[in-house]
Amino acid sequence: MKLVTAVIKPYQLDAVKEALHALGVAGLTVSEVQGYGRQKGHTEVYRGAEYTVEFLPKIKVEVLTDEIDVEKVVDALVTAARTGKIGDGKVWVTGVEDVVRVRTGERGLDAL
Amino acid sequence: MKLVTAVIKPYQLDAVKEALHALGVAGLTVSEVQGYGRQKGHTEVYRGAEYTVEFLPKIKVEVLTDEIDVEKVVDALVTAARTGKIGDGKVWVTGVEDVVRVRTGERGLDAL
Amino acid sequence: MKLVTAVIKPYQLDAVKEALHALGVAGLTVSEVQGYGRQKGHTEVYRGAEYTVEFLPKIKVEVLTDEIDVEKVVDALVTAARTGKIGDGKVWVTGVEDVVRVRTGERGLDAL
Amino acid sequence: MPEAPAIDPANTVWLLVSTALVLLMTPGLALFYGGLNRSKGVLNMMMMSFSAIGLISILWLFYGFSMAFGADQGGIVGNIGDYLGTKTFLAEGDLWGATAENPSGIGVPIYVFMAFQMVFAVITVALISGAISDRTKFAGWLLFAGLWATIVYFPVAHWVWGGGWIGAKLHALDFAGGTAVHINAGAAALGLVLALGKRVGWPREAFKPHNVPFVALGAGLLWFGWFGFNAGSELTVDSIAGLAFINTQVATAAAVLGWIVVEWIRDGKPTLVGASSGAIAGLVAITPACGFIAPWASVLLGLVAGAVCALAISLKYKLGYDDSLDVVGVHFIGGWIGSLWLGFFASTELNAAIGDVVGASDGLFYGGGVTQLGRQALAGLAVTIFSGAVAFLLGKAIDKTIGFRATEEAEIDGIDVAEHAESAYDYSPSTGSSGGAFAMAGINPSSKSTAATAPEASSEKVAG
Amino acid sequence: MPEAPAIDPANTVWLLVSTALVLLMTPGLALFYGGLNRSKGVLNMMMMSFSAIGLISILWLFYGFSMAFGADQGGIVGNIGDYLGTKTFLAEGDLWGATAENPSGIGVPIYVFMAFQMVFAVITVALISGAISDRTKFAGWLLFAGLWATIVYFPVAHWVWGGGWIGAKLHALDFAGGTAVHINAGAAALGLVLALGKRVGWPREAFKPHNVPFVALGAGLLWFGWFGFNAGSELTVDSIAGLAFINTQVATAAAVLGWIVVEWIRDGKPTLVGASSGAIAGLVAITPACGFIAPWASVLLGLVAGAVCALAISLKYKLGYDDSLDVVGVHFIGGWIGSLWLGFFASTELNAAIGDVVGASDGLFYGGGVTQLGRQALAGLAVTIFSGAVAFLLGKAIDKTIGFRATEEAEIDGIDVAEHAESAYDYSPSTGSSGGAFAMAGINPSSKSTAATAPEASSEKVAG
Amino acid sequence: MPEAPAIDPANTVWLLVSTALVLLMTPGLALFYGGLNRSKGVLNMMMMSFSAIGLISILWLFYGFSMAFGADQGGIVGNIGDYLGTKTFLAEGDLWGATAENPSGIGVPIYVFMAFQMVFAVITVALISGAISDRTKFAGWLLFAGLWATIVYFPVAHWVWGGGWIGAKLHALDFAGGTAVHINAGAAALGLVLALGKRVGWPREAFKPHNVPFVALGAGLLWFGWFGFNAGSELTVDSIAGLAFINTQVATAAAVLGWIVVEWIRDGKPTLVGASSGAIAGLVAITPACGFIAPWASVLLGLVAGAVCALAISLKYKLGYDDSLDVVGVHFIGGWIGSLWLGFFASTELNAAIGDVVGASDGLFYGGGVTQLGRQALAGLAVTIFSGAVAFLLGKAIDKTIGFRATEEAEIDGIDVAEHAESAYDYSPSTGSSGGAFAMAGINPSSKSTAATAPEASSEKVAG
Ligand SMILES: Nc1ncnc2c1ncn2[C@@H]1O[C@H](COP(=O)(O)OP(=O)(O)O)[C@@H](O)[C@H]1O
Ligand SMILES: Nc1ncnc2c1ncn2[C@@H]1O[C@H](COP(=O)(O)OP(=O)(O)O)[C@@H](O)[C@H]1O
Ligand SMILES: Nc1ncnc2c1ncn2[C@@H]1O[C@H](COP(=O)(O)OP(=O)(O)O)[C@@H](O)[C@H]1O
Repeated sequence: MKLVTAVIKPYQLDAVKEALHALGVAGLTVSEVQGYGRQKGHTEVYRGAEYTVEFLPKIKVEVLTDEIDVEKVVDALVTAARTGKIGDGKVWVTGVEDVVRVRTGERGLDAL
Repeated sequence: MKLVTAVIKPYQLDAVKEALHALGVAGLTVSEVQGYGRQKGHTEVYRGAEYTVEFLPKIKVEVLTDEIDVEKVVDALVTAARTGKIGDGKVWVTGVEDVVRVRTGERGLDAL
Repeated sequence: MKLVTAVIKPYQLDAVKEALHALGVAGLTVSEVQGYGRQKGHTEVYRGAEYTVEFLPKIKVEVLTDEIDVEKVVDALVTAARTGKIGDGKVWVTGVEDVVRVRTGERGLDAL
Repeated sequence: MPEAPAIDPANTVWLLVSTALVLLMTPGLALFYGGLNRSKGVLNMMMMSFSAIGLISILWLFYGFSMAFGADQGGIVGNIGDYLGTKTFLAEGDLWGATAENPSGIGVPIYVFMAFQMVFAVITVALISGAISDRTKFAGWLLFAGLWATIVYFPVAHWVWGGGWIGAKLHALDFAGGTAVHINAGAAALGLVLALGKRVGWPREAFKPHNVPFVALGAGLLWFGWFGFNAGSELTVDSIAGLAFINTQVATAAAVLGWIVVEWIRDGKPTLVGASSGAIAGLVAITPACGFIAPWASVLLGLVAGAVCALAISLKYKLGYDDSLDVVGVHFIGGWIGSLWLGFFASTELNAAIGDVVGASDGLFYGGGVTQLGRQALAGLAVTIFSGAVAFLLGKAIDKTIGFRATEEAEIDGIDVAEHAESAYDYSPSTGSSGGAFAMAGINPSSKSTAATAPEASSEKVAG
Repeated sequence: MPEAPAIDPANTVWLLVSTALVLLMTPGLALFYGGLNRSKGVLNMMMMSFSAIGLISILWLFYGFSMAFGADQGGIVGNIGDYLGTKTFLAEGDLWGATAENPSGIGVPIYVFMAFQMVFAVITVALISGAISDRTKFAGWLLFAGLWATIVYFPVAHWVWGGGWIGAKLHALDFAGGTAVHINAGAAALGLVLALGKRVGWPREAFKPHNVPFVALGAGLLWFGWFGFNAGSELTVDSIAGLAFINTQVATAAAVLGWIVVEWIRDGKPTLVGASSGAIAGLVAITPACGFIAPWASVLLGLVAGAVCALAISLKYKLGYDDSLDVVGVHFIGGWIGSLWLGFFASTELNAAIGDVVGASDGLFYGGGVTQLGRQALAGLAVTIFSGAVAFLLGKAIDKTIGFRATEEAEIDGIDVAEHAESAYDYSPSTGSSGGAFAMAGINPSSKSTAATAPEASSEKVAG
Repeated sequence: MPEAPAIDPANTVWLLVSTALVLLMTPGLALFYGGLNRSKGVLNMMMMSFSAIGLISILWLFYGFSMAFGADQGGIVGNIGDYLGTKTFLAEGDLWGATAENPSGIGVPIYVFMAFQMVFAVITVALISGAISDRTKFAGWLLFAGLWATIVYFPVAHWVWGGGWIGAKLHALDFAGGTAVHINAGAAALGLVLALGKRVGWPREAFKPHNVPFVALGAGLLWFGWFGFNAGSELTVDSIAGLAFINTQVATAAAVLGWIVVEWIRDGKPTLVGASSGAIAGLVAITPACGFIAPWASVLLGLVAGAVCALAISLKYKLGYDDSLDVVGVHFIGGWIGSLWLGFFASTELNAAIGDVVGASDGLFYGGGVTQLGRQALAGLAVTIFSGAVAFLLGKAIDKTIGFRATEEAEIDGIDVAEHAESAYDYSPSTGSSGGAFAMAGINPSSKSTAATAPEASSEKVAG
């Protein structure tokens, strides 16, 4: 099994979720993160002093998936998250050795 | 070494922490995430308009552990997090190539 | 490719970011987490009742990197994050099978 | 004394302003209680206060004022027909306290006095809600609020201030509501908590404030409004109003110190929640006494009230009742302290009305013996028992009928969503731009409302 | 009646206090609107209110007051030279309403009356901003605010209260601002929204409140301040001020209940946003009527206004205009309800000034036929059309010239950062100790300001 | 003039209301300062204000009022025995300002005047705290507050308003506290900051506001309360009270504009923190001047004060003192601007009391030459030096003895937890249902308090 992790722009979460849902992905976990990269941050002013806020709000999406579906999931994610502007984020894949559904104790693919 | 990640119901964190502590697990890292899955979200109303909040608050627990203890940790986690109701969450295991304790620079098992 | 994950003290983030930047690391993703470990939490009082807050605020830093640079990244991270006091945190390395840059669809090292 | 009835403009302005100040106390209380609560129940907490303003104001207009301030019926209740809400009182002679010999009374239009007393009724009911946070059905609360006000508050206000037995026959003193408001609400809180039981997890888990600045701001608004409550209760602009005002200030200031000193000694650290709670304790304790004692005695009272209440809030752990936000520890205990204080420090030298109007005696330290102390205790005891018992019985009865206690699931998931389908905060950066409610793209929102095209989430499409 | 002009101290105190209360309403509104908004636009929302206080106060002092309350010029506008801001009014006879026969007028210094009316102008302008949240350039708003106040509010205030055609010729009633303030601002809100268009994502996405306790506290502060608005509008301390006060309280209380009952029936749950919105709806509706109807009729009005506005806010989904925070649904509709109510329930028996001063008739239910109803409708219609049209045209004109609508990117990233280079909250534990703004180590901050050594982030060093 | 002493009810109401308004300013300030601060120090920040209310009120009652307003002792201090807190002042003739010829004085009971001046003392002390946020021990603050009030504020209030040398001999003007309050507190802030030093990381790191809506709401509450501060300082209800009121409003409005215009030009964007700060700068600057200048001159003053203070806050980066929340840039500078303004724009034509009561001259632009300007400068200078020096010395002395500066560790981890064992917010969804304080299951909480069964976490069980 694989874990697909994506760091995307917050505004794209909707499209990503829909794309994954269309693929039949049954679940996912998201969290708020801050990203630093090529995309410039914005400037804030506080009482005449300027500060560059370099970290930008991003959403991290994590999807556990079947080995066979990984490519489809990655493609769907990338397509849905793309705006074509700098800062669209990254998607990466790592191997997962085991998954358990807490409720039932099911393991592996059944746990998804 | 392994990284055991669990996405659980917030209310179960206490039990999970206690179970891990009983096992002798010396540390863990938790964060707030939002989950989407079989468990239904709830409905909110704002000025006559209804919205389904599909993402539910969950807690993510990450535990770095010895290869040997993985099964025990997973079992303890699963047992402690279980309520038997839908939405109890997932536990998954990934391989870790190296761990360093920042304070001392110790590596591998000594770093846990 | 590798994913280097670090759980560090919030105050050290600055130094860590600078150290990574000096190494030429182009991007990173950070999030807020709570850590539990050897470091003691603090005590809070609410209307005469005392509570030990055992979880401490930590920052999680994630850096995707080239296999070759891993050691440099880990070392830079560890050095920059170190205060020498208990609770400095952990750094760990996991394998990554693929990385995609969402904006362009580039894969692997080009995606970093 | 004027022959024709005439408005006293200064008294009227003072009561108008005081009424506005006291009205503000209830939103202030909502904030104070809301901040002390967990974040997943803050809206329900505030809703109990806001709904009290809605409901009790209307009941007061229609029959509550009559029950409290209508012509006395055997010391128990006012004549309900006297000021029914369907009547209007705009004639020249419709001034409060007008009599044949004194056709102007206090020179204040009846509606102004009615509004002033209205906001007292509102906040007394709202005070109770702090004890039962995070565990009740809103419908149950509304029913309780209406019934308790009718059965308990309206009569008790009559007993104390409307010509009823406590004021007119027992001659117990209560300048602005120690017995009528704080002991009363505190006893009801205790009764209701005993009827409804503890929250899931109490006292094992920590139920800490989710927003301490709200607590402090709420305390600040209460302090501000309380000047209307206390100094306004003199009803006329005179030196006693000034006395009540400065006593309110210094007793409250002293209680802030009293509370944090206890914390400092006991816990090693003084807290802002403590300073805020101390302020409320001081305000409560000075309420019955503010027009009857000297400023230095008020400082002492504040110190004692702050310190004792700081200790009293631990009682619930000893005795095992889950009074969430310490209504008993602060209002009940604070009200008792202030009320008994009069038995020691009240003096007709300071305020002749103690003897002339209420027929009360000097306190123990002013040579009056223990008479007044006994009267104060009796008044407090009567209200404690009556209010506590009725609240307990109402709590049980409502729970058995329409349901009062929420389900365990609702408690764990949060009473705000369960009872109000709302959550208090959304700081997510993605809100409204895709995340937050995560409404799906491409779908026109619509609600169940008659407006067929209002928002609706596409739950069936994605939640399957 | 005194020969020499003399201040009436009680009236003056009452107006001073009322002015302070009304001033507080605008920060209260900022909080109410800010809490209802998404977190990434809360500052812009509040800034529109705060800048209105800044700008409109100055315009009012210099020429607005003259336009509204100067000697009538053909029913349309006041003589702009009468009270120019460069003059001073501190002579003994500079009392409002002073005439040869009545040299004291209402006994209130001109400056006090001017300040009282100033804060009305301020909040009327601020009210509009709730309709256009999250999508405008701040410069555009400032220009709009100044122009709309000058072209619309100052004349309309004259029409209604300053001797202009609505009050003096049409004899329509408006005690404290149903027509002049709420219909006026509501119509402007509608016109402006139509000119500027919808937010990105509306109505597909959820635009929910980011901080509901702020909404409730804002509503509480508005309620408190509204006593000055309504009861202060009597301008003298008399029994009608008392009537206006109690009517404000009970109508608002009833509207809280009216709104949450509709929610309960329609949505299954009553909400705190609903209770807060109901309060505002009630306050709006009672505004024109508070000194002219009986308390029981106020309760009825509140119930109706609460319930109808709870339904009216869904209109925007039907008709497709993105009135973000429901200025139309609450202020426009609520203002109309209250204004028409007078056609049914106003009575010279209750307030003789209805006939004596305004020359208006009794309402339908008091035997006055439909005359007054027609007048109220005509007044409302005239203001609706005039204000709505001017707002629409100003919106379009400003957008074409200096730009009014923000870019889509600014909307998505958040209007606070785009227009004000600020974000509302920073709860990060790392703030200021390395994170937050993540300023780099070793670099001395400096700003672009003249102070060469103020903070500046080292963007060029790290963002490359 | 009445033979027998008589209360003036309108004046008394006005002062009662004003006192309540000024009391509210301190919680408003706490919110303003708290919002500007980082989240990990907001409670300590607010606690410094709340504790000032507690402590200074008591000191004022017992001896502060005597020191400030007792019979003059050589121009330096009032006779401490005159109004000791152990006395009572409830006789018919206990009216403020009563003399043999004028037995009623201003017709206001002594207690009312004492309470009014009490809240001035409170807020002056609280103002200082904004300069030293995030770095002090609470015990050190308390000691400083009590000593500085005693050594500096009580005498300075005497110098300016109590018959002391600044008012009575130098004939410098200060209507409501430019010299006595703002220059005084600002100089103390500077002295104290120099004594205690910079925060860890300043100025390299960003110390930005954690909650800007709190800042704006705090500013709104301050604005509201300031009407009592300024217009209340006239002490009687007359046209000068009206002048002070409207001047307060328009100067503040203008300062909002002045500040954001500077930001717009310098930084490219106007901010809500700027608008809020501008309001405070305007309120500060108009304070000494509000009853002595014309409204148009107040508008000008506001513009200047807003703009200059917007620039002045960058001084700290140039000069290297870490005045956290810009007490110097806003209160010290703003106070000086307003005070000097009187040297140009004060006019006996506007307010005869300038000459008759204070013995001051017309300003430069009203033909009075530079006399008054010199007096204003001298008064400001004297207070600056005295207050700054004492604050510096107290800061050093306290730090050397009981300790004033917190440890670096406390600063980094957060002063709230270090000094108050509290954290401000808990928005976690898991709070109280297992997470949050993460109290362990199965263990009965208990505290170190005497109540043996109160909550306590099982630290020893799990933290090992
Ligand atoms: N090496 C990296 N490791 C982890 N996260 C990264 C890395 N590089 C970029 N990111 C994440 O991806 C986001 C987008 O990267 P950025 O360089 O701004 O744009 P793009 O992906 O379009 O080239 C960043 O905000 C950060 O969260
Ligand atoms: N494929 C997945 N990838 C990542 N997280 C998942 C996945 N499926 C479920 N989750 C997480 O697990 C939680 C529980 O899943 P859910 O389907 O609701 O219930 P259950 O685990 O009891 O079947 C979700 O809220 C989500 O956070
Ligand atoms: N086994 C573990 N798995 C995951 N995270 C851990 C683990 N042990 C420690 N941590 C993280 O590292 C942080 C520091 O650990 P701690 O034991 O307090 O100090 P140190 O790393 O200096 O020995 C913890 O707060 C926690 O976030």
